[in-house]
Amino acid sequence: MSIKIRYFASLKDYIGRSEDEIIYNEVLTVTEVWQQATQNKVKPQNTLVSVNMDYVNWDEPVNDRDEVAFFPPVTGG
Amino acid sequence: MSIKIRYFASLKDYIGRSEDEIIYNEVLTVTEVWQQATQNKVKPQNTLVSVNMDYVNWDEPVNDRDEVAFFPPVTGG
Amino acid sequence: MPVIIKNTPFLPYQVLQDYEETTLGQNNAIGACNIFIGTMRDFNEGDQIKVLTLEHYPGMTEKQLDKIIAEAHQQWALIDSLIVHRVGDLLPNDPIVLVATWSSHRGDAFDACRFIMENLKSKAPFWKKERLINEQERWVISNTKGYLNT
Amino acid sequence: MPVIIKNTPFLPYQVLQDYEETTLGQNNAIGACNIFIGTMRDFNEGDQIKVLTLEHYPGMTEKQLDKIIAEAHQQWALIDSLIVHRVGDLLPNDPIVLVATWSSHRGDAFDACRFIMENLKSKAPFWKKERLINEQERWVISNTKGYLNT
Repeated sequence: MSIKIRYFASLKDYIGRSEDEIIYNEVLTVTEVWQQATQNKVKPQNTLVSVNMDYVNWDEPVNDRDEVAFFPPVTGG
Repeated sequence: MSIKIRYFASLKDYIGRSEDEIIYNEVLTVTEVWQQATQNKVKPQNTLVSVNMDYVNWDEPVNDRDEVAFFPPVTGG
Repeated sequence: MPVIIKNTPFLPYQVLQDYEETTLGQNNAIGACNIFIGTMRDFNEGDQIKVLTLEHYPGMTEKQLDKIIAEAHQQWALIDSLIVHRVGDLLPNDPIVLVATWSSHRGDAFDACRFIMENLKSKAPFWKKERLINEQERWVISNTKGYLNT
Repeated sequence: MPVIIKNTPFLPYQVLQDYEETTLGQNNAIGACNIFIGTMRDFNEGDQIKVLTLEHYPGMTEKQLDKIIAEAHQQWALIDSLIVHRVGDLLPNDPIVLVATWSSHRGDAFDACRFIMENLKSKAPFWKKERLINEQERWVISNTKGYLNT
């Protein structure tokens, strides 16, 4: 299972990079993807997550070739 | 006392003219102005009235040189 | 906070651009603008409309609109506002009314623009007469309700 | 119902005029149009802002905006709608966002435009970074509340 991970805005600064990729044998939840990709970094409050560009909850399972993104509350408009 | 009366839109068609003037010795209410100026024509439902370009109630007294206007519900915008 | 009654056609976007360039200027406190444009439809109550004639009460119309604008500026944090309203003979697609509100934050601009339009619709002395394609004429009896869910 | 993300400045009134002329055309069923324009203020949280940088998530931003527009068209009787949003570096007074809704009656245009803006503000993945006059940079933490009285 190959999972692409992206970080945006202040979360990109916090993690220090904009992308990760992790290869894994079992199905992970979004929370586990965060832990693996960031090496258990503390997750900032209010962090949002999407899978394939749709908002999801933190217990959502992630499938092979999914794109997972982590970002702070949006501030557009 | 000289009172100028104006009719607008469908009320102008109903009365058959756009203006009236009545000369009177005592203070009249708006309702009495209607009765005098129109010779007691039936007042169409929902007719609105203004004195000096402000909306008023039908028991409002009318003073010398006031401008009284009668018109149907407004339909602008 | 100008109130303009026009008896000739106007182009809303041109009016807004000119107003912002010449009168509002570069006001960097403005973060939000809400605009309403009402245009003439060619159908009403199942009939095709050829011409719409707008009558008003010169003097009272301006007085009532000034009052509505003043109330809006009291109730919300507005930087400026503008009303333009047509009178006379209009053809389908012609702009009838333009209301614009400028503020720092969107809530004020949205709520004030809506307030001005709803009050204009119920208090400003304008009356519409429709001429149908068979040349029959009729006065519009009343405006439709503005707030959908109240 | 176009959704346009632009990385260069745009002129809202020019965009609207072009869109109405080339795409909407002379649609005589349109009786109401509500427009919201958000522009960059030069002050935020007491500090003067020199440059505002807007980041987004290409693909997800469009997907979320399309979803918001689809919901609006389901909920209200809209004839058309349009969203334009800037990304990249903006200067004070630059337009950030334009939302327009067209309908036969005003209630639909007003409510749908407001709905689109509030949802855009809370769901569309855009992020603002401010550069102050002392060159300090900071991310905007959260958007202000939209509905004032709820």
